[in-house]
Amino acid sequence: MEKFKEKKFWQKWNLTSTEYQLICQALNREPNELELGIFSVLWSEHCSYKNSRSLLKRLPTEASWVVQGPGENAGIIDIGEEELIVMKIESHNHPSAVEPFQGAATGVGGILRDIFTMGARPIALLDSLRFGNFQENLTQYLYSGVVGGISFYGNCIGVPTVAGETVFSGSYQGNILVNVMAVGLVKKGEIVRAVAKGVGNSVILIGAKTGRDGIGGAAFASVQLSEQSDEDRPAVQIGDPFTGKLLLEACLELAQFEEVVGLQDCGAAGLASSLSEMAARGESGIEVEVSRVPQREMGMSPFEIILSESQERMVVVVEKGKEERVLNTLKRWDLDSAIIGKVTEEQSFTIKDQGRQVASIPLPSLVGGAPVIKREAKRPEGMEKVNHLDLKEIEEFDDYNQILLNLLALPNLSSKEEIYQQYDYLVQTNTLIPPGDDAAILRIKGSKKALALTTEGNGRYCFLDPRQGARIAVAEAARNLSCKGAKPKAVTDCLNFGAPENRASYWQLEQAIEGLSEACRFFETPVISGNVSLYNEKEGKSIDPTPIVGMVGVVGDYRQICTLAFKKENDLIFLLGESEEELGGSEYLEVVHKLKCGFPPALDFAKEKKIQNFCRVMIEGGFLASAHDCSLGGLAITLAESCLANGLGAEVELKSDLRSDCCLFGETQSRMVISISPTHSEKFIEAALGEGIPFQYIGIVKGNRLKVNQWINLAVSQLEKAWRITKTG
Amino acid sequence: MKFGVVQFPGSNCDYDCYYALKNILKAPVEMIWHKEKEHNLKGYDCIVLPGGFSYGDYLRVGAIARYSPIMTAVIDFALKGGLVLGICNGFQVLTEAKLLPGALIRNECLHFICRQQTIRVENIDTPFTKLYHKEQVLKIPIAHGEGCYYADEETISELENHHQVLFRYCDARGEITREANPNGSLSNIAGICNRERNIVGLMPHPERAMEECLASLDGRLLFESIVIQLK
Amino acid sequence: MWLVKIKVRLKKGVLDAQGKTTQQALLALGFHQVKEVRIGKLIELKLDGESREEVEKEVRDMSQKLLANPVIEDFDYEIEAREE
Amino acid sequence: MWLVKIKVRLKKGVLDAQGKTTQQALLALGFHQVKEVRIGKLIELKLDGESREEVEKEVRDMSQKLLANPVIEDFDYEIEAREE
Ligand SMILES: Nc1ncnc2c1ncn2[C@@H]1O[C@H](COP(=O)(O)OP(=O)(O)O)[C@@H](O)[C@H]1O
Ligand SMILES: [Mg+2]
Repeated sequence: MEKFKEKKFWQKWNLTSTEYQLICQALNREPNELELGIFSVLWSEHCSYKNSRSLLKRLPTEASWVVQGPGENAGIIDIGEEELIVMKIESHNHPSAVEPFQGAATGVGGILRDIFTMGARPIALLDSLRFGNFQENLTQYLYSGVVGGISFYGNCIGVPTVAGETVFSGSYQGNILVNVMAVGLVKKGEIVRAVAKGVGNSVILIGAKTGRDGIGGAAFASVQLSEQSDEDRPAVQIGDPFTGKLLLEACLELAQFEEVVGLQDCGAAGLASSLSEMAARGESGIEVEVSRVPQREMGMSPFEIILSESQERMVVVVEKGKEERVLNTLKRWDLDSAIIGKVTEEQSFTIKDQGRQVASIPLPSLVGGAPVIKREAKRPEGMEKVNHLDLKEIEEFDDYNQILLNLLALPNLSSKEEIYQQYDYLVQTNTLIPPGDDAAILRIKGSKKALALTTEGNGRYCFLDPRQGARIAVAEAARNLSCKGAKPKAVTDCLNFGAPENRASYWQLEQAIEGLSEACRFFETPVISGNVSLYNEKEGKSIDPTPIVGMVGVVGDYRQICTLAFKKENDLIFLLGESEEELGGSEYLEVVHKLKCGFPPALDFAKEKKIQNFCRVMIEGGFLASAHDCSLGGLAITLAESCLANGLGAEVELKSDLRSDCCLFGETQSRMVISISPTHSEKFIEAALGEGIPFQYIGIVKGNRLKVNQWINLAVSQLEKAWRITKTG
Repeated sequence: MKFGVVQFPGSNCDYDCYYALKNILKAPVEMIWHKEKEHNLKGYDCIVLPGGFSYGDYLRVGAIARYSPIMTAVIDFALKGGLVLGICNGFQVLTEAKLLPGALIRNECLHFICRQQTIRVENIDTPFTKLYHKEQVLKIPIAHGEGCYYADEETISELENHHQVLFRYCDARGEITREANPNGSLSNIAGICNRERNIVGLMPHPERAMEECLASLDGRLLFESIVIQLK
Repeated sequence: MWLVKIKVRLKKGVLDAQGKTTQQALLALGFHQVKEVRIGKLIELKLDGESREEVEKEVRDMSQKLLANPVIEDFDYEIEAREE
Repeated sequence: MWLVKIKVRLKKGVLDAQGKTTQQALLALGFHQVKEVRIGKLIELKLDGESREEVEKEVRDMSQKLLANPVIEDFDYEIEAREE
């Protein structure tokens, strides 16, 4: 044992000497290699949240409709009529950088297991993706791989991928983001918990056989990528969506069995984390016999078996003596299974190899015992300069036709059809609003209700002001839902940041969490689950801080929803909200003027909420023909998108004292473009005036050209040609 | 009259078909488990092989499902004249089982495509298409990675001669064009039947086009045709 | 123990979209000498058997039944005896 | 003209879900002698080249760059000269 100490063996496992000492204290001796490996993965940032835990406490997590907040595999809300919604988002950034196809595929598999482990049937996937410079060959390779991997897994397992985001920006060069969110449905009273309890109860491992895949993967996700990462390649896991599908169906059957005490997926850190976390939740212990674990390869060591991240495996705890029905069900689904251990009274994680004890770790220290690290936050140097923007120095133009066409052809603003066509977004036959709109809407069969789902996040805003950027992400997610007719209900967040040791990154993390907290409180959308991904850097350079907000909303009657497409000639077009002279952080400023500076747009929570509520009420009343959130690219892009969806033109006249570029491309918050049939307009105006909603009549749906003042006059077919440009070379 | 929907391991449109038949058409329907070797399909009038990824689409789409235990009974049922409908993966299984000619290979663009698709009804002289009218243009979604229909020249001309091509990919106006072909299928073939006209396979998903709220009702008449035939 | 390599290829005349795309990608990468690319499957089996004849019969049989689809594919195979 | 056969296989230890499922299917069909199935790719190229050495260098290069995924796959190849 001394040899570990001498060689600072713990460093290889990303543990500090303080942590090593704590481990020795907990064990009352030095750990052996297996024990050290287990501590290493469970105390990694990925599993323990040691760097972020203290900050995450600030997030609001409660509301009367929250059934399960953070702490289980996924969060749960109650939407009435005995229906519960389960949701969670997770990152698979580092594995996807090394092997984009398998990295993204196993990301999908992993997040789906988090949902069905609770007894819920997965009904939707969303993917929030960030890639580097679009022109780079590497980006093209990563992009096709990631989209292919999501398509491969999601389609095969039969869960529709209904929404997401794809952003290309130099900031993610070398460190892409692959965040996947999953949503499930379960009846009240049918939730399964991920616990191990009841002394003597059997611990059964089910699903795929265990191989040498991805050993140390959790620890790997918690270190920066370096040139050396290419050497770490065996840490890649392979996804098998077919086995995933069998596992899903089998688990949903098991969830109905009285004798099933707990169910837990094997995710990061494999059996080490799933067994110890289950036992810790149940305030029990677990004893496992590794030789009973079904193995794919010969001669695996206990270390490899316990830390393997082989995919498509779950652990189920079953009442002693009642294993048969469970084992028969698994056989029916052609899944391997084996009783590998039992629940013990003593709260320790004991591992045996053919009867010989090879590890014994007190659980309270292993799970939740990682020392909380309080980091120092410091605003990055040079923010004054970054935030400086003097519009007087920015050239205005007379003609914006070419600029609009150029913007529409940008990978960040062009049609994402090429991506979502690769996803089966219709399977399960619930998709009322498919990808391509502000949010996806899914009906719930057997009920009048529908769900609205979206993900949002703007790294550039967060780079300029992480707190404001995070606030906007929440507001915008809520606006996406509201303008489809849904009431925002809850959030799951994925925090993608640089290394916490870097004080500037830590400051960004702290600020963003503050912003999320404020906004989620205000919009009454508690954070019910989430994920933290730190160390998103390449060669010491951190990505733009990117908190991703996944949000779910509820529609009372699935027939009262609204899409973004203009519907009919002569419908009247209104702008809800008011435009300000804001260009800071806009796509336009970065692309046309090559400036990534200024402050992100202002945001008035109260005004935002009022406009959202009004829009929702108007949709519920059946007044609106279309509604579209005004966001990236500004009003011009918003109008173009509403035209493109049905091939209808619009004649728009903006009366404003603002600069032309601000009118067209500024990204002022709290705005929506709506269209209304002339027969409804009077009622609408009356209501808006009555509620004190800022609005402006800006034009009508007409012909096949988009005209905006004297600035823009283009055929919709021209817009379409630019917008439908393909992203793969 | 009773429908049976076969569940292979990896089927994922089984419940969608079941729901469409039971809740929308209000037709009697039951699920049939793939392992039922002894099943003789007595009491069933129409067997549906649903979409999905049976056996993960591993080795070759439909190839392994074709040998699943229930298929002995399905083949027997089909050869005795029972109505069999294969949708998407189900179509692939039917070609592998040689109940329908040809094969479905990888989409020409190499990736999976999910989208609303227009198809043209080519023949209404089958129990599955009798309620459509000839050359009717339908909007029915597709969702597949391997839907490119292939058969040798002789087989194709036999299909044409015997009016076995039931649906072709077309544009919104009903023109059969290269651009309207999503996957490279020969002669834009989207669906066919056997010579006896009791076995049909198609790549588009009619069960996804059965309700107002799902953007199209055009799939309904296919199932309603079967119901009327069986009444 | 026998080691069998079964090569499954798309028949001539059947569109090999993957081969075509791969060829284009190779050309784009500067491999201009490439005149044709065909992509098939390589199925490697380990199996027991008394004699080469018996193994060959089995391999033929399983290829015809399952491993290749004669409508679109051809196959051939190599059989090697392996110590063990 | 050269004819090159590149065999791309999953690395040892990498899960071969396709092979495993195919093996089970073969067993179910009564081919009980089958002990293991691995499924890989067979890429056949025709290409120009002055010498075997040159061709070999190119083939290696394109396999590493495009045809095989070094993270999870290995490759080997055979090169044959062809009259034409
Ligand atoms: N940013 C966050 N906001 C809220 N909850 C979080 C966040 N990150 C993680 N959590 C919660 O912490 C718990 C542990 O997360 P994680 O380790 O990612 O779950 P799992 O083990 O299922 O992968 C989960 O309940 C998760 O929802
Ligand atoms: Mg989990």
